[in-house]
Amino acid sequence: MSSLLRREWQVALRAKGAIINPVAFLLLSTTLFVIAAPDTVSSDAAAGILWTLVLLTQLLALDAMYRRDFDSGVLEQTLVSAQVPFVAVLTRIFMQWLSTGFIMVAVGPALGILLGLPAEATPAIALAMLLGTPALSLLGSIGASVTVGFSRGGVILALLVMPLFLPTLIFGAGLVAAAEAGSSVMPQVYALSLISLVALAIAPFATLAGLKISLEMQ
Amino acid sequence: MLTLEELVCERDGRELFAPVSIDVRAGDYVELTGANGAGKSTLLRTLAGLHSRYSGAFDSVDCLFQGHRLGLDGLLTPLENFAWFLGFEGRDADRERFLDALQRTGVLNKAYQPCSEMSAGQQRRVAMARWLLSSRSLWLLDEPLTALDASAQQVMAKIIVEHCQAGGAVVCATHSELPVAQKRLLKLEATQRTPDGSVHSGYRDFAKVQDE
Amino acid sequence: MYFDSFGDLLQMGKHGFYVWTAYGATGLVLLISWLSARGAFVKTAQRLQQQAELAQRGDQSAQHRGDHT
Amino acid sequence: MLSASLKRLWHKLGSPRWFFALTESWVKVAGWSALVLLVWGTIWGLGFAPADYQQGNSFRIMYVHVPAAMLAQSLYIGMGVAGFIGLVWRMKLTDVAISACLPLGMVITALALFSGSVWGRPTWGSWWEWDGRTVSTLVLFFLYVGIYALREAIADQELRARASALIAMVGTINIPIIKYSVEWWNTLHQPASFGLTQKPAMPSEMWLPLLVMVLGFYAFAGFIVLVRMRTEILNRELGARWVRDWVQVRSER
Repeated sequence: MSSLLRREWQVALRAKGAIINPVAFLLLSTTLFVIAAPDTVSSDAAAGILWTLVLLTQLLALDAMYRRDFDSGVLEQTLVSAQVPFVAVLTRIFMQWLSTGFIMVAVGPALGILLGLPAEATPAIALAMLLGTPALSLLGSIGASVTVGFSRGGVILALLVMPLFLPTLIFGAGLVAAAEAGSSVMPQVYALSLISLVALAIAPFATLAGLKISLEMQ
Repeated sequence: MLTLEELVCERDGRELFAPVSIDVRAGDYVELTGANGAGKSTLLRTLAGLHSRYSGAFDSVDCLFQGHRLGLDGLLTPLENFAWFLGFEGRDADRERFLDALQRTGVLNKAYQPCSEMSAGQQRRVAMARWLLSSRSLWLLDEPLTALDASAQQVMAKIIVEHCQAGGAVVCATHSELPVAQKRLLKLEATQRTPDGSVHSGYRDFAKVQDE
Repeated sequence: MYFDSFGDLLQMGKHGFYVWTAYGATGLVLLISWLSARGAFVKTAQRLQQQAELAQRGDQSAQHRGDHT
Repeated sequence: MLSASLKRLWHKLGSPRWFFALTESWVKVAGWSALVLLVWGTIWGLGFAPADYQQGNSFRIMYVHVPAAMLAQSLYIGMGVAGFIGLVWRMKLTDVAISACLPLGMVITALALFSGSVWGRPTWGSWWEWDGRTVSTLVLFFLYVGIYALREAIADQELRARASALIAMVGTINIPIIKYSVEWWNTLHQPASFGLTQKPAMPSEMWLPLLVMVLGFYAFAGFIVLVRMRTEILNRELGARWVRDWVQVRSER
């Protein structure tokens, strides 16, 4: 387990792009949005926009999730040699979540301010990101594992995972909106956690099955 | 070490070669030959557990698989790759052994260089060094000679012979002969499956059972 | 019959257009699904029949050649 | 004794040849009953059912919209279950079932969306109403398109089977979650739109035609799926002798 994590950490440090690019894309798309629709700033649509952009950022990062290891043969070695490939998949999803989900706990509130959300809503945004993004990485990993074998899997990946992201989007944006309105956020918190837990239960097994299918494809 | 009974691999619904049965014992070096597309790679991938469409049976101890893709992370140095790989066997990194292995395969000077900055031949030598470090006794090698110069081929032959003498076993798919003294030849023949039988992998056609 | 005249059935009290559009679409969808499914089956059966005929012609010509030699 | 015969049935179901022979009669039964039920339901629903005192006659679209929406979801869940059986017991027939249900499911979902919006126009005054049901059906449509695109992208038959089985299963697990979250979302944004006469339960002469139409739709789906499965079996078992014998028998008839 530790050797897996160490390797992921070394790769993350060397290929900083995996961390910087998602955040850069998020900032860029927020700016475009505000320029295109200035009156959305500090409107009740802001929470929804913020979450939609986080979703799209996650989608972009997913395509590369297994691609590098697939092309280099590292994925092959993992499935052949690892006594417990399940752990390797879980480590990979965890690292992916760190660079595209967990980081949103910090970046999200900053974007909230950019979008004119009230300052007291920022803790709610951070909480929503913390509870919601694991489901994105977990469910997204299933889609990524099945489409990694395709040369142009991007669109299919989006088609497969976007419907699965919908519940997280609804309750994530709902939580922020509830915080803005000052009402209790607990129902959304429970819902987001439930979705992430269900995703945690099915994602590793489904991802492993997906990777086995993709590896057999070439 | 590895026994195959009437093993036939399938791809796109058709059978790749005539059923194969062999018993690989410790110390055996088996050279797997056959025309292009005869199914050598598919057979090795099946034995490694990466390919699931086959009929017949095989049982094997855990193996080390070396496919066309080397399985080296380009961003990491050979040492870091080895540390990661040995993690699967639950063994911790031992720098001295790593450096010895790299020296043995003639790429010691690349020990601290990311693999992506090496030539294909040098990367293969790094992969070869990894065989030495692995504790797996059964090696499945898929055309390991590609992109290797003459001296590297000599080194590989020596490594394989030593591994077999030490009680390991190697199944190597290759087009060009490997300079190894005693070897067992396994040639994949084209399938003579009678055209009428359709391919059912994984289940017996109940209707046929009734006819028998 | 709920409606007193056929005309009334068509009009359905100003909702006729929507109701008949929905039913028309349904009929169309069901019809197309049926035709395409049946068509695919018939096409496959025909392809198999042609294959059988080809195989037969192959056997017959083989017998002819067999008689001459 | 029972478990032995169940096991035999289970193996029988696994064999395309046995399935093909067995369904020869089922297809006719499903086809004719679908025709009868649909015609009867349509005449009854259109001509004889009383109008809804709030919506007037536009509610008659319900007799087409509700069965389509129900069938759309049942077909997807059916694919999910077939996917599960296919992955766990490695049965080839389950992929034949998925490939048979997919096109019909997509078209029926599209029909549900279209008839829903046509129904919405006279009732709520707009062609598209973003409420719980419409959004769930729309997402269901994307779930179908996802599997369709996935199957297009994989050349190998066995891998295509396993990949679509996996995604159908994951999708099916998520359907209740999506439905729940969309319903919850709906309560936030949707002022309680006056639906059908929910307060006093629908009088029997109103929902009986609906029952007939639902049965008709499901019989029709059974018919189409069986025809497509039989076609797919013939395509996949081209080489088998029993297919040649069947062609022989068919050409003599």
